[in-house]
Amino acid sequence: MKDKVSPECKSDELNFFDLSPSDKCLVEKTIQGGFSRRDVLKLMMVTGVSLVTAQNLLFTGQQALAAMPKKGGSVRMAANLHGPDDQLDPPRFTSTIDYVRGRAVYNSLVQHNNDLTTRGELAETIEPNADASEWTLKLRKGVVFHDGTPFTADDVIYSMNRHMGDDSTSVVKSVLASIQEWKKVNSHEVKCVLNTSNSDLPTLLGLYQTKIVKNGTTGDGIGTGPFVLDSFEPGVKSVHSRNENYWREGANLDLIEITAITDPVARVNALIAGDVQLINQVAPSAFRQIEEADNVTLLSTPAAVQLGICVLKNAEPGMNDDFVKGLQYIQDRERVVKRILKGKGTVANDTPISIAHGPDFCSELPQREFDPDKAKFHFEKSGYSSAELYVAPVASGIEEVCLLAQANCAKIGFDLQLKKVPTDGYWGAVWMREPINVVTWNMRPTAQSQMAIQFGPGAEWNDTYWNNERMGVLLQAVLSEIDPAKRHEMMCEMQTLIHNGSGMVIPAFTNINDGIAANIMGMPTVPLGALGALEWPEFIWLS
Amino acid sequence: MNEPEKQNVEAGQEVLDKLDKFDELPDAPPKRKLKLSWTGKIATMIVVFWMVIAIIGPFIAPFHEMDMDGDDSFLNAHSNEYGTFYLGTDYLGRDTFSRVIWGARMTIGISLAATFLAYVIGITLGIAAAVKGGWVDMAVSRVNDAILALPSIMLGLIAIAAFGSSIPILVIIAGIIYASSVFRIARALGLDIMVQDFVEAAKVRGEGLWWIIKSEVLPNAAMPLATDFGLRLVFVVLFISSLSFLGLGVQPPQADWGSMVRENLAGLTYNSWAAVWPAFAIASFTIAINLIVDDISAKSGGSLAKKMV
Amino acid sequence: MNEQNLEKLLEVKDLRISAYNDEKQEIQIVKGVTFDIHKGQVVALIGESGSGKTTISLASLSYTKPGLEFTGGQVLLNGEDVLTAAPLRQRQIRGANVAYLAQSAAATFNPAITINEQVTESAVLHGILSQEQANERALELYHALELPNPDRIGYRYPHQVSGGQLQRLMAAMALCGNPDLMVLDEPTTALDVTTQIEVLKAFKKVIREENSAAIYVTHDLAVVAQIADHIVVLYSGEIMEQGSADKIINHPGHAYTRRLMDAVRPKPAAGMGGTVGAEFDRDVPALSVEQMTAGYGGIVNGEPAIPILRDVSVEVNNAHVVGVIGESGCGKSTLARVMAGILPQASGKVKLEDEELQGSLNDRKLEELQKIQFVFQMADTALNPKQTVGQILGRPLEFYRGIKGKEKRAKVAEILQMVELPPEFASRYPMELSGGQKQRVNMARSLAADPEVLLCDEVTSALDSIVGANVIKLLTNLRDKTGASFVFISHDLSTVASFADEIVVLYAGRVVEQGPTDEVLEPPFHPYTRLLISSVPELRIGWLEDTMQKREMAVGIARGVEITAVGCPFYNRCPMGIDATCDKEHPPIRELENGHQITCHRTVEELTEAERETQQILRGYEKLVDESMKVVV
Amino acid sequence: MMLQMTLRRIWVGVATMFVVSVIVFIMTSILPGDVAQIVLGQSATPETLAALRAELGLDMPAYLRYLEWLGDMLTGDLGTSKAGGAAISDLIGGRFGNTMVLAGLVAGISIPISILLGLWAAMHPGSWLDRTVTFGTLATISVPEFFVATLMVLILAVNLQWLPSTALLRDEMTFFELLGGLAMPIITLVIVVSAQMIRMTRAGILNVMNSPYIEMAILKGIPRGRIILRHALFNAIGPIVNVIALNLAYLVSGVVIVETIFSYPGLAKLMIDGVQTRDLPLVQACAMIFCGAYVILILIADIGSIVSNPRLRHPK
Repeated sequence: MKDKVSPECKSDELNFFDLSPSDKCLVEKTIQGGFSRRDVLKLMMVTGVSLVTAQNLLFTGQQALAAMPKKGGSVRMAANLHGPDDQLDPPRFTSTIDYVRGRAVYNSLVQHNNDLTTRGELAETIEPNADASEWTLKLRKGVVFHDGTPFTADDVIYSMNRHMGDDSTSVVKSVLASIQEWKKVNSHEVKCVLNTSNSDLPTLLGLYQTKIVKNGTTGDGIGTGPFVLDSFEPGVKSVHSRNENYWREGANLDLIEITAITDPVARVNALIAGDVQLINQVAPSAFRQIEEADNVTLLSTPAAVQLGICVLKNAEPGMNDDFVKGLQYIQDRERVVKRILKGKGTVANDTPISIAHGPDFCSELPQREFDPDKAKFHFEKSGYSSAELYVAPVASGIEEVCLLAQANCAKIGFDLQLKKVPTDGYWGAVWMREPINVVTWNMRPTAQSQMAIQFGPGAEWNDTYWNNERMGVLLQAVLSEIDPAKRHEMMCEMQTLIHNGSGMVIPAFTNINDGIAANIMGMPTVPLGALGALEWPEFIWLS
Repeated sequence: MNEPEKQNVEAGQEVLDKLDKFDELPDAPPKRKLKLSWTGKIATMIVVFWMVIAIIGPFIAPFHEMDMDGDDSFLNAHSNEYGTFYLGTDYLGRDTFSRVIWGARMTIGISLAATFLAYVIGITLGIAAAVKGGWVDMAVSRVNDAILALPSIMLGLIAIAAFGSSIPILVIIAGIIYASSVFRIARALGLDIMVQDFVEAAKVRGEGLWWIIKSEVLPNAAMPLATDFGLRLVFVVLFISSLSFLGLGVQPPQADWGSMVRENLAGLTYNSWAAVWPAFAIASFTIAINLIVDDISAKSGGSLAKKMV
Repeated sequence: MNEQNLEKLLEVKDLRISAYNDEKQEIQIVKGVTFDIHKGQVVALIGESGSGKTTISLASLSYTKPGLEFTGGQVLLNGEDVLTAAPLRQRQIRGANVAYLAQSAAATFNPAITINEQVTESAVLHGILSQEQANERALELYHALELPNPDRIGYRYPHQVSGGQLQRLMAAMALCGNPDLMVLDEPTTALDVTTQIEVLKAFKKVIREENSAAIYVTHDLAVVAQIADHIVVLYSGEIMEQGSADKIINHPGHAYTRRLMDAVRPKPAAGMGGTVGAEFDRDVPALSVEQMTAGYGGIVNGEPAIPILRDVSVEVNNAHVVGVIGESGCGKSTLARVMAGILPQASGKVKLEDEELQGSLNDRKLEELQKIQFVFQMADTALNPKQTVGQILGRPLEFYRGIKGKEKRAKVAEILQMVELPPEFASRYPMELSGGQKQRVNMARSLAADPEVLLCDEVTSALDSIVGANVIKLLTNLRDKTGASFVFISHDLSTVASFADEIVVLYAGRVVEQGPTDEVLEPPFHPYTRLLISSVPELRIGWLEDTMQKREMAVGIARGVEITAVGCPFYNRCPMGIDATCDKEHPPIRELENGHQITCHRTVEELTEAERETQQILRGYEKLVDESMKVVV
Repeated sequence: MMLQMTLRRIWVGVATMFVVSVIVFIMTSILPGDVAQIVLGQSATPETLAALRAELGLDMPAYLRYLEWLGDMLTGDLGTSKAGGAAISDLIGGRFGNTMVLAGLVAGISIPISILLGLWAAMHPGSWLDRTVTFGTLATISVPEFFVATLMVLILAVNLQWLPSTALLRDEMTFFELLGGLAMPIITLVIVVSAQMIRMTRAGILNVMNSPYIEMAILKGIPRGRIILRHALFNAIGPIVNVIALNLAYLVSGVVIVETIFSYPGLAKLMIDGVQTRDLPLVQACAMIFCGAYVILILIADIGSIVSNPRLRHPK
């Protein structure tokens, strides 16, 4: 399968292997020499590398140094949310804490790399047919579940089928809708038949929810993963110890404890006080606190996590394009990134695609700037002088974005009222229902899936009800397009359509901001989710 | 009779005259007016100050509560082209000073309104339960117990999730929740006032229930109930702020002291005072109120206790 | 007796005590009082409320009520000025040297602590006695004070014993530590006459035995006459006159003292009853009760769970005053409450003129309510402290007669005149009035309804003698002016006798005797009536002694009242009870001339005879007693 | 007497619990969204919702679900969490212990402190000490508890590193480790609850200080200490125990903020989570526990005031 990331377009994401030998050795030395990572970062900043890159560099560096990881030790991770609905049943995974537990206990068929390419995990190889409408997966042999039963094709078929069928309650049911059926070829080979051609299938098999459970079980915590489940109390914590007969080299840590601290301030304090070693969802207001502390690092991974305001196109006032324009022009994007996200983010152009998507990002599309006069003009043209925006703190920074917009609207005499509602019940009662609401989306591994899920005509979660036939055609076509140039053209056209036509107002992408103890090494940085998309349990070690 | 006795009699005579005019000494000195101790006076000044701020605040505040004009968040006092930030900026670079001033209206407004509501509801039901008794008392008391037994934060959470968190809703919720404790007191008071002779006298006269409540019971229950007012008020302020802890409470960007403390907690680590000022405001206001109440309901027990050796 | 050669225990020299109002103005409460107390002497401070007598007495413990201050003079106890003593020393003086007996024992005993602990605690804490000694001491005091089952009473709690007993226990509390001086503050005022005698007797006995000095604070000269050696007469913080009991009682110099003596009502006797002008006569009684039984708790076929009154029949003729007399707990208040409809009767009838009234006041018609007015016993609690006199008096006018605004104000003034209060009182609050004034307002409220029958429940018993006397005078005038009937309830026979036309004697919920005042107060008496009459203290030194003698022969009345279903309730206290009859059968009603009834097994002849004997023996004793008195002096 | 009133109280308690369950049910049913919606969150689709609702039995009418719950409840079956599928008894079990431990420790420390300070203040009314206590308590009452808590964490855990910033418990903890681990929440809560109890103790005592029998005690030359402890306290105990009871009830059910800040797995937080996930059986279970605790505590308080009051103890 094709490598989607070519070096030139990852210009700002310098890779460890591109370093000169001397730099290499500097990094190695510093890392081994137990310098605090802040020293290293400072050092590199001096050499004019952006902090983002520098950190990235550092992590890739560590991965390169995975040659000499230390065994032993234990870490405690504190997620941002947990509750009685905590799960060990992959199809029902909805929160970071579920994902990380799944990552520790189970394996997927496919695994993501830092650069968003994929590699086989339980599947040794994944081969598409000519039009990528049928895929053959060769499964790893000699893999056993924690209870000793060997892993076979049946487990795969069973696990994957749970995402299909009418009575399936899988969270990703509709994402995997393109899969028609799973066929068992032999004990260690399966076929996946699609109802359309899809060259991105592997990425779908690497979702948090597509973990392989033992045939016939529903998430009792018995998987093939790097850690064995010792104890699990929903809403409290789970403890996992290393799986000694793991099918590959295996985890370095002896023990991991996974819990959550829901109060953001308390979470950061716990990290600095050393009570936990990994936290996700660091609020911008706490960046400085972490950066100033010696024993911890802020791990900020650039990603396409959009802070979006959905204006429904099928209702007042969204039907009116000028209104949407007004709302888009009043976004002070630079300020959002600089002030609200404290620089840990990137300006967005009212499209869901960011530079993190690599070549599919349309850099040609002119950036929409903060322009109160244009906004005023459009608002007046639209005939609206006030509107009500439903806000829930679904992503850190979103509320502040709205506050800033409100303040700026006020300055041009437009009354943007904020209606704050609780997060619980938001997705059911507000999102896609109230005429103006906020949204955030985890980054999808490909630009196509990112746009398909949100802007595909008639798509399940087309959250601005903007249905554009051309969009649908392109989304389908791009999947079978091989030529990079043409493909990029299509991508650009789609982003332009969204940029001009849709009801989405996306002022910025926020980085994924996590805090980790300084002595944690080998931290993966897959930008698909918090803490390297939770790939860490198997790979990190303590220096 | 001899001289001294005569004088005696004369002396006695004027006493007699006095007596014929029913010159009996009152059992108690004439009704005492409200006298405030020095703490009480200071407290009153503080409360008045905040009241004034609450009214004129928005007009004197250098910034609007939603302006993010500070150079950066969690800065200490500085000034820039927009103006001077006397107390520094909050987590969004808004002027803490202005927001404290704006917050006065919100906080004091909501808490007073809610507390009054609580008293209206609590007293009405409490007295009703005490006077009517029987199943009315039973029913109201049980519901009351239920509200007391359930954590107030949860009740608030549910109500807000259900009805949204507009200011009227907040007032109503807080009012209902804290009515339950007022109810307890009002009912107890009602019970022992109802057995007083003067109430019985009214009954013998054939007075209606409503008249008895309004002119016999309520006037006598007023003072004891007032003594509890201060604490209630504090609890309401804290309740609103604890809602803001769960991400509810008043609507942004409106400033209320409790939420301001909450929002800016992170700043404490950069020794930013953005969270301290509103906390101080809450404390000063509520303490002042309580000092006044303590003064009004000064326990004469104190005076007797002072005679202990 | 001559006091000079006795050494002085307490010297009060030019004592001055003041209060300060909000404007920091000084209000003198005690204006330079000087008197001495000698060892073994009982000094009475006599005066009305507001005379400062209690304040002065407390000065001997170097204590003032909160709000008062010593502003001058000295109080020397054994030569030591207690006012200037160090706080700790003052604490020692209190309880150890000077002990205090408060007016209302019920309030001054701590409800949460056993009696014995409270009695002994002071003595033990001051290190005068060990706990064991204290207990013994307490025990002998209980015996000395003739308390019922003295061995066990110490383990009980205050609410478990009667008022009279508490009063005596308080004496024990004071005496336990052998104080040099006792301060008795109105210790018998709140008690029934019969009980009062017991308590007085006990006090006098122990004081004599312990040979301890005492300050006796009261407003009742008759009581003072029995117990005091030396009397100090006070009015509004000043001494009017002082001298030996004999001098003050028998040769009062000061007019105010005479005034006090006039207020002491003569011993109830025939010929005191009022007479009613014929113009008010009507053929039907204004209010009548027939065969009425009442009480508390559930009613089962006319029998309440806790019966208070049993088939009582009373007639209140128009413009007549019916006095209802009896000890506390005999049901006299209940009678009034039934009449008023506050407590519905269990069986029997209540009639206004001749139509029958509903039991509960909720079912009575407004004009019925208006015609029967109830005057509550305690003016303090019966008046809403949050309403002005004007409001209080205005309400019935408006409520019953729809009088409003200007007219109302005028009428209120008029009514105030009627009860002899200045009109400007309309703007005052009850707490700004004296006890007597409150009581007048209390009555005025009922008058405002312009009723036919007034039910007065113990309206004078909480008042000083003079004030009380004035109130009675007022009532008489009102009766003559308005022609309303009165039901006058009191435990004080002499008060009732002084203006009732008819008297009803209640005992344990039954009428034992009733009839015209003159008849009832004249032999033959029902044994209980006899007891009541002889219990009324006389303004005569030595009266207590000979009554004591009478007691001895007339069987102690200390025995508790029992409400019995069968037989005569008075049986267990009756000097002439007939075994196997009085306790078994209900006594018959013996009809005498003009409506006089006695309910007793004894025949009228027997009763008359008994009375004659009593008188003889009594005369004998009076001689003896005179002897004994001479010996004492 | 005592028995009667105890029985009556229990009866009333049961009634209260029933009322609570109804109220909770009604309230939770007016909330927007149901378990299914919450669980599936952003990625819900009509089909998956329908499927999940069917699976959780949310498709039957509300009152039936309530009756079902009531039935199970009465048979001692708390049911299973709609959101997580775990047995509610398991969810609650450990947390109930935690809550009790915390409440117990806090009560053990704060009650003696409060009563002592309250008495001391009452013993010297108007003294500087009295004023400090009154003022201090007011100050602590009137500052939000999350402010107190966070300040504590910053000082004691982050800067001084003396205490752990969170109360993350391990199963194999000794009592003293536990004490250390819980130090922060304990300190915070002690500060929060003591204030009110101190005020009430003081007020309660001073209230009794009006009575004639106190004046009598003074006139008997009883020392200050004994007057307060023997004469006043015994008569003031009723209201005091009442306030203590209410505060304990608060410690059981109302400490969600402290539990959140120190991520201490207790019941209060669980109930809030339950509400936020619309997990009716779970919420009901918690509600029942809280109400039970409340009823029991009030009962104890009443018995306490009876025992302290001879009039009720030995009726005539």
